[in-house]
Amino acid sequence: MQNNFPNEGMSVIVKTITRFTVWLIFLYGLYIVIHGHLSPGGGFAGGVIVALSYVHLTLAYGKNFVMERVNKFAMNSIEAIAAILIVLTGLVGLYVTGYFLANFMGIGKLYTLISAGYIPMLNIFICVKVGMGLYLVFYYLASFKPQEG
Amino acid sequence: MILSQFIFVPLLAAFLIVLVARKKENIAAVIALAACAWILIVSFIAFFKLPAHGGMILNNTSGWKIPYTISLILDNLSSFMLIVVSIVAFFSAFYSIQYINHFTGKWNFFALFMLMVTGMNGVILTGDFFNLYVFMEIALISAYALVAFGTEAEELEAAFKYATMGAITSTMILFGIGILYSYTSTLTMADVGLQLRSVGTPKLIFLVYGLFIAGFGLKTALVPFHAWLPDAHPSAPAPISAMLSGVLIKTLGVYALVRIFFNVFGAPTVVLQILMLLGTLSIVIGGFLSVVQWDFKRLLGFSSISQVGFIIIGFALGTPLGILGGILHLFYHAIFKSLLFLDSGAVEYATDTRDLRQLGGLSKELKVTSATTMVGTLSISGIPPFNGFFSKLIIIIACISAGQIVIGIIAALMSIVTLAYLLKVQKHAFYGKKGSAKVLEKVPFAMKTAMIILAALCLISSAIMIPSIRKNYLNPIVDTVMGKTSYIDKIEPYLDKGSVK
Amino acid sequence: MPVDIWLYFILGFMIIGSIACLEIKNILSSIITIGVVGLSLSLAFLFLGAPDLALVQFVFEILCMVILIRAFAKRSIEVRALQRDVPETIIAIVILASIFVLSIFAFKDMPSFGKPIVRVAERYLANAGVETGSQNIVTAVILNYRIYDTLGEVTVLFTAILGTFTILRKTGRKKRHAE
Amino acid sequence: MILYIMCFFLFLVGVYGAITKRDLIKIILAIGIMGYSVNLFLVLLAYRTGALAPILKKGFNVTMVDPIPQALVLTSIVIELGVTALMAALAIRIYQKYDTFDITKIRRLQG
Repeated sequence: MQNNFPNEGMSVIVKTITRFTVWLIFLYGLYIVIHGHLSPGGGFAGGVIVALSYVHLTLAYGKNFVMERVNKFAMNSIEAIAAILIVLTGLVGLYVTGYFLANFMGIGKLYTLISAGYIPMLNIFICVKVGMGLYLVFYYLASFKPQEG
Repeated sequence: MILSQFIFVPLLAAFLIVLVARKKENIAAVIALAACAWILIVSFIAFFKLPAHGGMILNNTSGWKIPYTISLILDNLSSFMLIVVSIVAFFSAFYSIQYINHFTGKWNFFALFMLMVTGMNGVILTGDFFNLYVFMEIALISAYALVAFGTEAEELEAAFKYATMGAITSTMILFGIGILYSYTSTLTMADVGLQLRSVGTPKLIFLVYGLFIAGFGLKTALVPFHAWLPDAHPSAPAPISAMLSGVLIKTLGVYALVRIFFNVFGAPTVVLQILMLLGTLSIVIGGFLSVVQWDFKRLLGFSSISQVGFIIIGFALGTPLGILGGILHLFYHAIFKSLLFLDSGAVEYATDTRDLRQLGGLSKELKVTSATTMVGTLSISGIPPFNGFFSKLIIIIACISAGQIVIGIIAALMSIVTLAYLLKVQKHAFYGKKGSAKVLEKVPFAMKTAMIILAALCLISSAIMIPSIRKNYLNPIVDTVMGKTSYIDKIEPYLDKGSVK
Repeated sequence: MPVDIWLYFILGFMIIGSIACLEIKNILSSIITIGVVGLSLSLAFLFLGAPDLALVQFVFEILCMVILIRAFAKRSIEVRALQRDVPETIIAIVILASIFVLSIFAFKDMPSFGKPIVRVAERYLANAGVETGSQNIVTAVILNYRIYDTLGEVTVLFTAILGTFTILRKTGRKKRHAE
Repeated sequence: MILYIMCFFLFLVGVYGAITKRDLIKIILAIGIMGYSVNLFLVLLAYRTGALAPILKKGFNVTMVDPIPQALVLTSIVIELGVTALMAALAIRIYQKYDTFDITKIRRLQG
């Protein structure tokens, strides 16, 4: 990755290690989300871990490095879309079964990855929503300049 | 089926506003208004469909039966509250279309507004203790953010104060819910009541009462817990002040208190006496403090404390007449207090100040505002034939017939004080000699319309007192509250009592 | 060692940590202390058979600490001499102490630790696997039986995030042009 | 029972901090402490002696702890984070306006 802001963030050692660990953290977050119905964890924990991987990158490389690669506006939109999808899941449940937010998918076989009806899907939506939202909160709170405005 | 609309329509509206309206801010107002109109219509449909369902509609979510899931419950009281919330929300949203032009971040405003409506609808409809807490937090968090919407120093400070107190007492409520859970091993309100019936009342329940009175009492702004209200309500933008004073303190406070203490705990005498005391204190302290205020909105804020005291003593009397008075005053106060807050917003919009010492002689330039404020003043201070007269009269008569003559006399005297402080507003803002503040801008169309319709409602809503309407529509509501734990009996058939496989 | 002995230690540590956090002058130390309290809470969750919560508490605590340190630590390095109102503090302590003493009587009615009344949850424990297909029963509860709560929870987070953006706008009010 | 009382004591420590401290950040932290105590209280209610975490294992039939309070605590942790973030935002804006976190110097509103 080309770094246009080499002077921001922490030292070279931290940056080099970050380059490896950030992916590990990110993948661990995804693992937690996908196995939410099998092992401890789920959308919220996984979402926060995904957000933390971004926070990790921001702390090591400085915020401009990250902001060059991700779009705040798009992140906000994705967050809203994930939230809408959760409500729409509820509406599909209402349409199919007559109960708001009811499970409308097959339960599948217990103890397997593809099972538990809509739970894995909702976990993914929640992870996207929580991850995007919390990273943006961190970004705004940490980069708020009291001198402006 | 019909009940989940009250949740997902405003929720989808809020999410859509964030998704769509960030670049084109005018769409936000359209979406918000459409959602509010939808809820208003559905709330009336639900109200008139209710008798056909035997006075109770219960929708389970997620396809299981209570107590294994959360149910949305509509009975006479909640259906009535939904109508009050929808009316005030619709007119506040309509008013905001043009009012909010003085602020930046229109889409933030409407999204938070819709989330607040979602939270209140959720609190009204829920049949589950923990769910009540969750939706209360939605309404409160959006309220904190909206109080600080103008991001001026005073507004931020008021919001911080509100957030601190709100967070402390919400935690207290959660603690109370935990204690109840440990004792009954269920969270469904009706089931909790049922379990408490079978095990009797332990000492622990008094701790729960204390935690709940502190928790919901703060949201109602009863007197020892009122410190946040006179800061928070004036700091918010005017339509939000109307929402906060008009419906938020009533849904999160009065409604929750009534639902929990009357319908679940069966109106224990201790609690009624405490509420009576706090209500009387609120009437007196709120009334006298509002006389000395010079800030238009702050005066109205203290007045809200006083008027909520009337509602609370109505309910705390525990007689059918008192409860009728409480319900009526809740409805009427929602209308005329939101009208008065909208008026104060119009004055601020036009002159950029709300300090009564700088205002004066506005009645010629702001004709509509002046006239509607007059209607609001007459209503709130109980001049016939405006609506406030009937509710206050009923509360005072109920006090006397229940033997609480002292409280009746205090209530009667304090409604004269109400007239006094609102005449002060009339004298210093609209009549009298011209002040230093000039009218910089005309009050725009949408704001005027909302104010005129609410003023008309002040008169029209007196029609509820016509005996036939009262018998058909108000008495079932009173019966819901008076029936106390009959709420539990009505829900009991829906409870899944199947044994574990 | 039985679980409750561990919990006495952890809770005692949390109480001491909380008091320390409130009384330390330096704000950075305060935030770090509360982080330690939060992490010991996560440990307590592990002892109590709640690995889900331990994980969530752990990651939320880290995020919370990072946010608080980034937001506050730089801005309040100056040592603030906080003079305190002695009478006010004493009144507060007296009131809270009396509430505490009264509550001790009330807590005698609680079911004793380790032997809760489990009524509704018994069905979740017995049937959740068959009814929802989820191996993790906590997930089954939050995402199937009580999913309406989770919808509310997502909304709370959404509201808080939106509120944060709203409050951090550069300017709140527009200047009046026509004057 | 002593554990519950200790939990309530922790709660009161939080209340004490929130109502007597003069520093906006300390108030936020005190509210956090109250949140911890309530969460711990709820999970203490769920514990059954000798029980395991509520995760099914193939072929084993063991007693498990009560999952409902755990579900509630999960929700409540998220809500607390939301409140903390919002209050932090408010505190930063107040700092920008007044240049201090000390509420004795802020108090522009009376009452």
